[in-house]
Amino acid sequence: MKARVHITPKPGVLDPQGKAIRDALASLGFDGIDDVRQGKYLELELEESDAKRARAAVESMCARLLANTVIEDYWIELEAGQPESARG
Amino acid sequence: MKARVHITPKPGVLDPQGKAIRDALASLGFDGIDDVRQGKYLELELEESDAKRARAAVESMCARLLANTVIEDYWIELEAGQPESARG
Amino acid sequence: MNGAAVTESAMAPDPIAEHDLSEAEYRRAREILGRDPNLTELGIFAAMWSEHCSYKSSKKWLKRLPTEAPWVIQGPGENAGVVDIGDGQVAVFKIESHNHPSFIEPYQGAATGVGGILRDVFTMGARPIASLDCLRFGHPDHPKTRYLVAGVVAGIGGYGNCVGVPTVGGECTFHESYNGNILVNAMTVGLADADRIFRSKAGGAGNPVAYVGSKTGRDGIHGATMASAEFGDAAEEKRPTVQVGDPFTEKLLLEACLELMATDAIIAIQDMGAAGLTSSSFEMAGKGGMGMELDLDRVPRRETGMTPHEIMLSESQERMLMVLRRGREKEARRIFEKWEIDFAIVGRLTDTGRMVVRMNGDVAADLPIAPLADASPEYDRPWTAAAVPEQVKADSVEAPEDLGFDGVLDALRRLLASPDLASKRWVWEQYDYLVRGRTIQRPGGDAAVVRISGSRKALALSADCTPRYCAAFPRTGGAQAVAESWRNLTAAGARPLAITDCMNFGSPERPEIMGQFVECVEGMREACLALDFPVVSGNVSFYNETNGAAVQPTPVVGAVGVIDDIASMTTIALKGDGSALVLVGECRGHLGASLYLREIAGRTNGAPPPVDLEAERRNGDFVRRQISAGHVVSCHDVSDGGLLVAVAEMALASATPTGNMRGALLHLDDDPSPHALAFGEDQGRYVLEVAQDEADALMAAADAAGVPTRRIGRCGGAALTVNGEQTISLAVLRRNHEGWLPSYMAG
Amino acid sequence: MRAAVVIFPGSNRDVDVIDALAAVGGRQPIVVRHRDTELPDTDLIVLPGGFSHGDYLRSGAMAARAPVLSAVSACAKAGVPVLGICNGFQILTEAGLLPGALMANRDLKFVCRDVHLRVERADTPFTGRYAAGQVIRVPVAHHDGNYHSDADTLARIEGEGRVAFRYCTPEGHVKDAANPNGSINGIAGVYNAARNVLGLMPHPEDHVDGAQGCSDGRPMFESLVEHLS
Ligand SMILES: Nc1ncnc2c1ncn2[C@@H]1O[C@H](COP(=O)(O)OP(=O)(O)O)[C@@H](O)[C@H]1O
Ligand SMILES: [Mg+2]
Repeated sequence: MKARVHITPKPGVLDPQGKAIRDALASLGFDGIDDVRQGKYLELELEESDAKRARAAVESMCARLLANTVIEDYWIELEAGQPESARG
Repeated sequence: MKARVHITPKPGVLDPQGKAIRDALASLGFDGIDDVRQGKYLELELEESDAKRARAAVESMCARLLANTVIEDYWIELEAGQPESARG
Repeated sequence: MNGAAVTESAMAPDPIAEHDLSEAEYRRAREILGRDPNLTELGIFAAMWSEHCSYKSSKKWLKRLPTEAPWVIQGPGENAGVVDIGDGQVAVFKIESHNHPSFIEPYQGAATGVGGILRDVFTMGARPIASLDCLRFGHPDHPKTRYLVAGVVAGIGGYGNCVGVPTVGGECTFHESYNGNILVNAMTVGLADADRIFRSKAGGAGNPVAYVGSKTGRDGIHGATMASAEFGDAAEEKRPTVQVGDPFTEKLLLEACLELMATDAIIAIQDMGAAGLTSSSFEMAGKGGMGMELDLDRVPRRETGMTPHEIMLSESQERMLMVLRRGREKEARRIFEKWEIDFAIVGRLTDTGRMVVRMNGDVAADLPIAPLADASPEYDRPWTAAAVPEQVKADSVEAPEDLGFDGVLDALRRLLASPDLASKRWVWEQYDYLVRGRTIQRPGGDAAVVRISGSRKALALSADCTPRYCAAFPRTGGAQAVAESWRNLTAAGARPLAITDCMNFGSPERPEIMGQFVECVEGMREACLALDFPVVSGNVSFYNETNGAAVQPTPVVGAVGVIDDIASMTTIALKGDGSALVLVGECRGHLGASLYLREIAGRTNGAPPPVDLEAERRNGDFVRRQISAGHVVSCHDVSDGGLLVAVAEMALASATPTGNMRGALLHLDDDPSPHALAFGEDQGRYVLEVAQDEADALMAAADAAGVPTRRIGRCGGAALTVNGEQTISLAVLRRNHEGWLPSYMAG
Repeated sequence: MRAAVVIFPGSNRDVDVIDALAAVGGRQPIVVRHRDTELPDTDLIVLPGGFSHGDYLRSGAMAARAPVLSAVSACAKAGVPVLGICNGFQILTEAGLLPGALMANRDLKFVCRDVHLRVERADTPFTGRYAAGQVIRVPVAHHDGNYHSDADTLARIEGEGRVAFRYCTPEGHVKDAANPNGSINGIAGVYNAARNVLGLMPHPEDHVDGAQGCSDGRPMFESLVEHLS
């Protein structure tokens, strides 16, 4: 089973990367961009095939290592045939 | 309209970060992870409300700046009510 | 021949062309084998005989470079050169290019360039203690330049900073000839004990061959992508040829290798650079006159379905091949496991003189080693001599006033803000130039200086080339590059020891380019001989051209010297108030091919300044003696931009943390003209700051040694003043000098 | 002074701090590795700079989960001084021994240069040899030194006087222009509540010897020696 993890800066936390990207896009002539936020995206290939157990495991990976909850939010999607998109 | 862009290392391109994350997860006792790939995730808040034009614009941003197509793949999702998930 | 290989070659449309072998080379390969090579073998021939691995176009000329001196322990031919620095220690160093990959993918290209040169040095058993980077970019107005500068600099920093080797110096200049072909040259210097140097000559049939480091992927496999049986349709997608660097693995590999090197388990070691497993295995076996068997099934891989061809030619980074002493495998494995690095025994040495590569129970390649390793082609390519350029007479070059500027000092301001002379602080502040705590002269001076812990000694390092001189007249340009690097070391108070060189040129198949190469080498040879400054390692990078437009000839010289006591090191920063400024060397006001001519007068013609090697040596030896005798307060050589630029750089370098600077009051004659004296680029010169009451004695000593000197003024004030009339504030100069690159990069 | 230096895979300013401790303390520190679960009997624990685990994922994140951190944490609770420099600071925040987080520098580039720091207080084990308000010059060399914490935490550490150093001008003014990375309130280093744990981004260990151009970092090590003797 494949897990997709999104890690984004918490609302209110400065995101210099996002800002730099917006500025760079503007200087290339892309107007009409109100905001850019940059986060991380992880794809984990898991041996686990049970969605519930897989989600619990990835949840714990996020809490213990993958995200720094002082500054980051995360959400998890599991992909086993049809994509999920609930926020974890 | 919100655009979500995923940028991932092309298949076959070394992903040292993904490898290190997998190793770190294993040493925390998370077994059964076959592979981890790390990519970037961007959320763009666009003024454009037409999905077709928005996609074309973001497509061009990816090609020109956001992704390094020598080593990275990308895909774009537009979020205007219901999420899309086609590869760009 | 095995089945897989037959299938592969049957599928390749034109394997010979794809592998970039000439018809003659292909015939030669057939003769050697007595049959048609299979695809894997063909790939091996092509790699071993590539310009990059075989030096087939340059060999004949490189042999002309002097490589010996009593202090040279290892000259060219190993992964890096080795020189004795006394007390049982040696400096190990080399420079290498990563031009093409950096143009394609600036961050990763530059990063992996740093990774490669670090491995060359620690393969020899040395701990890397410093790196330098020489960068040439296209015209600042070219649409790709900014992006390439940003990526290359970030890549060099990203790799070197992470591994923890300080990047202490380099060069960064711009010229339109690099628009389609930037140059990224990286140099690393390491430190080792003289009795613990490792080489690549294998010996002892039956000894195991170990593979250590990252797993092998399809990175950087040369040639157009070849459809293989395993990949079929899925492989239509162009396979990546860009390598991605993993500095973290490099750091672990470095520590693990050095730990194993403290034992005597290693017989030979070679990093997997260009042509990866192929060149490393052939080189080790070839040097020892041995044979080798490789079992590719045991090679750690990170991708599935790799063919023998791919495994043999992969250029995945952070890998090494070693021949171990039989019975020491366990010990070695334990060390690599401790550092969490892959370790696999992938073969053994034989005494057959043949390379036998097996995979899946088949023989994938079976080749004689010597004819590939030693008997590679050597070309005597036709070359044409460069035309002798016209002399530009000093009095034919307009004064700034005639050009509509407010005089010499305004021209100075503009020169200091020109791309080639502007401060490169924006670059070096992205590099960790301090890690390890031993950097005692930071970027910004003539030479970087890195202290050797536990002693009073230090190494001085510099990297130099003036491509516009090489373009104007290659022989002079080649000599000048060597002389300037020697001068930079001297100016820091160091005794120059030896150089490494990185020869960046266009296509050697064009006689005029080959001529540039040949004549640069000849010029370098003359300078090396005159200055006792041998070449101990180097690298040739040809084919730096796009659509028939070649880069300016760029033979970069990386130089290493030793300072015996750091107490007698000098820096370029002015220090005293009222102390005398003395110019060493003759002033003729040579403006041909100068920066003044290009940046102010808007012309690029003329002969480069002549390099009088005897005077160079005499002047430099004199300066060094005066420095070690303690008579010199500060010292700067005169190079790009000439005398006034040199003095301005000394004043700017004197800035205290609060921004205070020491100025100077100068006197410039009318002969030939103030601007020719100010901006002429005559060689072999230094500006010395000397205490007033020691200046006469120093000048008398110079006279006795046949060294011309003249007083050009004294330190003082917070401005530069010329002939008591024109004045420019240092703050203004500083803003101009420091401002150009950051504001350029800000777009 | 018996000091232990904790080394992670990818640490690279270990030699700098080992040299500094040996030069000032007169005794070679003990080296401890990331997988060790116990620390030797020691007066001081130092987490040096570098790129532990390549700083992949997030600076210091993987190192903060290494077995040795439990031991470091136990010592910290017992009052042993713990000094985290640069990557060491990042590790201590990731491990929760110090508040806040270190994000990418404001201008997204690695920065290596001398900065000026205002010493906020001189009554801690690390700063006894400085004067409160003193300005010192030390280098920074990092990509992720942009200190951040949420408003409540910030108010707390400010209120409790837990800011150790702030980036400032040579004259001691805390200003944006003197801040190399965008850290909130110019924070270059923070203490834990008991002030026996200090994390800072700059490198006092690279300014201990005149040959390095400046020795403003040396009093930090002298302070520790004095405190521990
Ligand atoms: N790419 C670079 N990386 C590091 N340092 C650099 C780089 N480019 C220039 N520098 C530094 O800037 C200073 C001036 O460079 P340069 O004009 O080439 O010196 P010189 O004329 O003495 O050879 C030197 O100290 C050099 O090391
Ligand atoms: Mg110089």
